[in-house]
Amino acid sequence: MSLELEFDDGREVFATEEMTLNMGPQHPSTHGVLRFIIRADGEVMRSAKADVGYLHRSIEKIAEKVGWHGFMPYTDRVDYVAAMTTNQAWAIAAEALGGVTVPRRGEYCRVIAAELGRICSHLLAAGAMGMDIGAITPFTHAVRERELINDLLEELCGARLTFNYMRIGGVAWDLPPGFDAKVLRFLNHFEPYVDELDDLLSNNKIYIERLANVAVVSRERAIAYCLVGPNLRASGVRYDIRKHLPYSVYPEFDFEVPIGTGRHGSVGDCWDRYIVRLDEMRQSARILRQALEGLPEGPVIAKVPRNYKPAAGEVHVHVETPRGDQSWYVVADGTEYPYRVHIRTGSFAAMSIIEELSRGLMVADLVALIASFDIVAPEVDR
Amino acid sequence: MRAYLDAVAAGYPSTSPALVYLLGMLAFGALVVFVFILPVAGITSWVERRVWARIQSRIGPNRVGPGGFLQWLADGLKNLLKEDVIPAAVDVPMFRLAPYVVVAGFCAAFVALPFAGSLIIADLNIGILYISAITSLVVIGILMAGWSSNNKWSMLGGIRSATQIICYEIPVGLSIFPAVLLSGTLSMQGIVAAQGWAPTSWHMFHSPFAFVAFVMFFVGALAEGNRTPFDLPEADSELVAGFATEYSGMRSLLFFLAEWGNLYVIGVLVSTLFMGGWQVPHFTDNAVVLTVAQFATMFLKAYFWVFVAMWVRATLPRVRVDQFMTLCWKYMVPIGLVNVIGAATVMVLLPDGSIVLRLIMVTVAVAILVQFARRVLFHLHRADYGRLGRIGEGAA
Amino acid sequence: MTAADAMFLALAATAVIGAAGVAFSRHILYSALSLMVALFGVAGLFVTLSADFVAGVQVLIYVGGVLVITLFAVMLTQGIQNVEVSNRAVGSVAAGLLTAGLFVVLLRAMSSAQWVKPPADVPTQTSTYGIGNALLGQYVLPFEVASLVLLAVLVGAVVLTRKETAE
Amino acid sequence: MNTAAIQQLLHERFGSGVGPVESARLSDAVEVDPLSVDEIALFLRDQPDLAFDCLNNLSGTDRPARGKIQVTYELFSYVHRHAFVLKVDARRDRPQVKTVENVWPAANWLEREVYDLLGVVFLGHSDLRRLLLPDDWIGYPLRKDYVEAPEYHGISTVRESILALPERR
Repeated sequence: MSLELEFDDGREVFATEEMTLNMGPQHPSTHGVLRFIIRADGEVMRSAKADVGYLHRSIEKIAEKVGWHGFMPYTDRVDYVAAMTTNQAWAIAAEALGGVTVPRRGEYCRVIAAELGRICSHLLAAGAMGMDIGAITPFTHAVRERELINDLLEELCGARLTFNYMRIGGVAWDLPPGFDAKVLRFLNHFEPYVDELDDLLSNNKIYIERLANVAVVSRERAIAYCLVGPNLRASGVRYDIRKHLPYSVYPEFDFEVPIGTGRHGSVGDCWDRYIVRLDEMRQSARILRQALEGLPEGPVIAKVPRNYKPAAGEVHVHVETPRGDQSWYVVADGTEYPYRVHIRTGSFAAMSIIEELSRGLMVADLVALIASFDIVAPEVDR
Repeated sequence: MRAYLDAVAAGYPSTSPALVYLLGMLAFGALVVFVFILPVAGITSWVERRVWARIQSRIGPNRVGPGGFLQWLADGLKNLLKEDVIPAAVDVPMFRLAPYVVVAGFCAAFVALPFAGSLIIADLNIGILYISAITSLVVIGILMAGWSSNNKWSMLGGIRSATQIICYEIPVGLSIFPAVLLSGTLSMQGIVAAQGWAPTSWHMFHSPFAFVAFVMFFVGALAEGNRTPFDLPEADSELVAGFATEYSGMRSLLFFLAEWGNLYVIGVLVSTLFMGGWQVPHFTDNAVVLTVAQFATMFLKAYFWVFVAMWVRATLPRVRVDQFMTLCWKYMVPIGLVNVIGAATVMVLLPDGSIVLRLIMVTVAVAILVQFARRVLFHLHRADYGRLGRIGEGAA
Repeated sequence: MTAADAMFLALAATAVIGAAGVAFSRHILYSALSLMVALFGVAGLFVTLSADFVAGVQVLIYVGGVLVITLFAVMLTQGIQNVEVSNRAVGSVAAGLLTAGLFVVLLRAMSSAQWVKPPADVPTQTSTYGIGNALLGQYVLPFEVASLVLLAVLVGAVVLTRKETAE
Repeated sequence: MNTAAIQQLLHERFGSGVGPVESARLSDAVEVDPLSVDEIALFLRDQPDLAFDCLNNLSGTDRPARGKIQVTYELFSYVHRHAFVLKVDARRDRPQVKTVENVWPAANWLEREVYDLLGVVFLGHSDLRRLLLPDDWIGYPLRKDYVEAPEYHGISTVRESILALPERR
C-alpha cells in the first residue's frame, strides 16, 4: 500500500492503493459458477460487482422449442437445489392457460413434495452458511438430514436432485405405499434437529458477531430491489405467496410466516436472513404434518391431452420457492409451443442488490452476504 | 550430546573436530526429524481427521492400517510422488524456498522442547525466548509463499498470517511472563523444575493472574498457529487455502506438516509453562522407567491440548479480521499487562505462594470443568431424545 | 582449527554473505530476505560470545518484527518488482571514498582495541540477570528516554494515519 | 384497486400516452407510451393510493407479426397488496424505451437482461451492458428471427454426426 497524498476537499489524507480482486468464477463460496470483481482497499471492499451468466443455459429460449409437456424437465434445472417448486410453477402456469383443474390428491402430493424440497433447500442453505463462516461441522450435520429427504424423494420419483415429478394436470406418480408413515417418521426425527442446529450454530457467539449488523437491508431497500422470500421477510415484511396470494391447497393449512426481528442486531441483517430460514423449516414441517393427515383419496392427475394446446393468453404466476417468490410470465399463442416464458427468480433479485450492499464490507463479509441470500448461481442465469 | 561428540572426535584424531561436530549435529537433527517430528505431525493429521469425523458424524479415513492409522504414511508417500507444479508466473526461487523456511522454523523450535527430565536436545538458557524468536521464521516463510505465488488471494493470506503472528506475539509474550516470573528462569527445564507433579503446584493455579495467563496463552497460541477460530490466513471459504493455494505435492504438504507439528509444539508449551510439564511423582529410582513415565506424561498432556485444538476447530466458526484485531489489542494486550503486574504483586505479597490460594484456584477450575461437562451432557441428552427416543416409536 | 573457530567462521561468513546480498541484490524483496540471513548470522555471533539473550532478542525483534514489517510494506506496494531499485551508477566515486574511509577507521579501531581472550572453558551463564539489572539500574535513564522516543513515534504514526471523521 | 380504475387514473393524468385496458385471456394490462413510461412509473410509485413500491417482473416479448417488441412490467404494492401490469410497445427495428431504473432499482438488472436477450435499448440506463451473454455476443437470442451463428470464437456450434458421413468400407 503505497502512501499517496490525496487532496480531498482541501484536506490532506493518507490514502492507500486500491486492489482489484477477482473472486470466482471458480471459488468455493460463490455457490456455483459466479464471479465478483472486487475493488478493495486492503480487506475493506469499495465495491463488489457481480458478473453473472457463466451458467446461462437459455432455458427460456428452450421453452419456445420443446412444447408444454416437454419443458417440465428443464424447469428442474432452473433451480436444482429446489426443483420441486420450479416444477410446480411451470405446472401451474400451463394449467392456468389450458384451464386444467388438478385433482385434490394431486395438489396434496405436490404440497408434500414441495415442502420436503423446501426443507431440503433450507438445510443446505443453513449448513453452507455455517461453512462459509468457517464452521465446518453444521454443514455435515445438515447434509446428513438432507440425505434422508433425498431418500424420500428418490422413493417418490426416482431422482434425487432433478425430480421431474410434476406434470401438467397433477403429478406423475402417486405416493408409494407407506410413504406417509416414512415422512412422519422423518418429521419426528427432524423437528428436534432444528433445535440442535440452534445450539450448534445459531447462538454461537462468533457466528452472531460475524453476521449481526452485517449487510443490513432495510424494508424499503428490500422492496425496491424486489427481494423476495426469506430475504424479504428477514427485512420485516410479512409476505409469503403461500399465505397472501395463495395457490394450490395452501389456504387449507395452518402455518405462520416468520419474519426477521433483529434479535442480535438490526432487522434485515445476515443473521436474520439465516434464522428466518430455520424458522421456515419448522413451518414446513407443520404443513407436511397437516398435509399427511388430510391426504384425500382419488386420482393424482387430471386427463390432459398429449398434444397440449392452450388457447392464446398470458399469465403471471407466482410461486413461493425456497428462494422466494418466483415470478413466471408465460404467453401462449394457441400452438403446441409456449410463445414466451420469462422467469424472474429470487436469486436474480438478490444478486442485483449485492453491489450496493458490498460497499464498506470486508471481503469475509461478502462470503457471508452471498450465503445469507442463499444464492444459487444457475437460478440467476437460468 | 556434546560429550558424546567430543568422544567421537577423540576417536578420529586425524579428522577435524569441526567436521565431526557438523556431521554429528546433522545426523542427530535428521534422527529427531524422522523419528519424532514427522510421525507426530503425520499422526496428528490422522487423529485430526478422525476426531473431526466423529464430531461431524462421519467415519473418516479407516482403510490404511488398523483404523486407518497408517493413512498419514500413505498420504505422505502420495504427496512425495506427486508432480510438483510450479505455475508460470511465480517467483521461482522464492516459491521453492518458502516451504522449507516454514518447516525449518517449526523444526528449530523442537531444539528447546523438553520431552522428559533428561530428554531435551538443548536446554538453552533462553529456552522460551528462543522458541518465540525462532518461530518467526514461519512468518517469513509464509510471507514468501504468499508473495511469490503471484496471486492476490495468496498474498492476502500471507499478509493476514503475518499480521496475525506479529500481533499475537505480544499477548502471548505477556502471558508467558507470569510463568517466567514464577520460575525465575527462561530455561524450559528450569520452568518445569519450578513446578511439581501435583496440580496444586502447577503454575496455572498459582494465582488468578496465572490462570488468566494460561487461558490467554492457549488462545494466543491458537492464533499464532493459524488454527480455527483464527485460521484467517487459510480461510477456505474466502481465500481458498490462502498462501498455500498455488502449492501442490510435497511442498503443499510441508505447510500442513508445519501446521500439525505446530499443534504439538503449542501443547508442549502450554503444559511446560503452566501444567508442570513432564513432572511425575518420584515413584522409582530406575532412571529409565522414570524417563519413560515423564515422557508419557509430557506427551499426554501435550496431546490433550492438541485434541482441544481439534475440537475447537471442528466446532467454532471463524472470526473476521477486524474482530480478530479487536480481540488482540483491545482485550488481550491490556489484560496481559494487568496480568503481569498482578502476578508480580502476588509474588511479592506471598513470596512462597499460598496453598490456600492454590486450592481455591483448583476448585474453581474443577467447577468450570463440571459446569462445562453438564452443558455438553444436556445437549447430548436432548439430541438423543430427538434422535433415538422418538424415532424408536416409529410412525405415529 | 577448533570447533569454535569453525563455527565463528561459518557464522561470520553467513553474516557477510547476507549483508552482501542486501547490498547487491537487484530485487528489493531478495534484499530483505538477505537481511534475514545477515541477522541470523549476527545472532549466531552473539551466541558464540555467550550473549544468548541478546541473540534471542535480536531474532525476535529484527526478524520477527522489523523484517516482517519491511516485507509487508514491500509486498503491498504494487509494481515494486518492476522498479530498478539499485542506483549503482550514481556517485560511485564518492561512495567508494566513503567506504574506504570507513574501512580505515574500523581497521584502526580493531587494531588499537585491547582484545580480551576469554579463558578456554568459561562456564556459560545466563546473561538475562545482568541485562535486566543494567537496564533498570545503571542505565535506567537512557532506557526511559529511549522509550519516550518510541512513544513519540507512536503518537506521530497515529496523527499521520488517523482519518478525520467528517462530523 | 383494479386495472380499470388504475387505467382511469393514469388516463386522467397523462392523457393520450395511456392506452385502454388491454385484455389478454387471464391477464389485463395497460399499454403506455415507451418514451414516457418513466414518468408514469414514478406516478404509480408515488401516488399514495397506488403505491406500487415493487417492480416484480420485467419481461420482453418479441412480436414480429406486429413489428413490435413488447416490454411487460409487473408491479406490486406491498402497501395495498395489489398488482398491476403495464406494457409498452417498442418498434422492432429501433426498440427504445425509457428506463425505470431510477424508480425501482430492481429494474437495473431486469432491463439489462431484456437488453441482452432482446436488444431493447433502455434510454437513460446507467449501465446498459450485456448481463447473461458474453460481451461480444452477436444478436439477440430471444428474438423470434434469431439464427444461431455457426461458430463462436472458432468453436463450431454445429455438431456433425458421423451417421451423416458417407460410410467407409
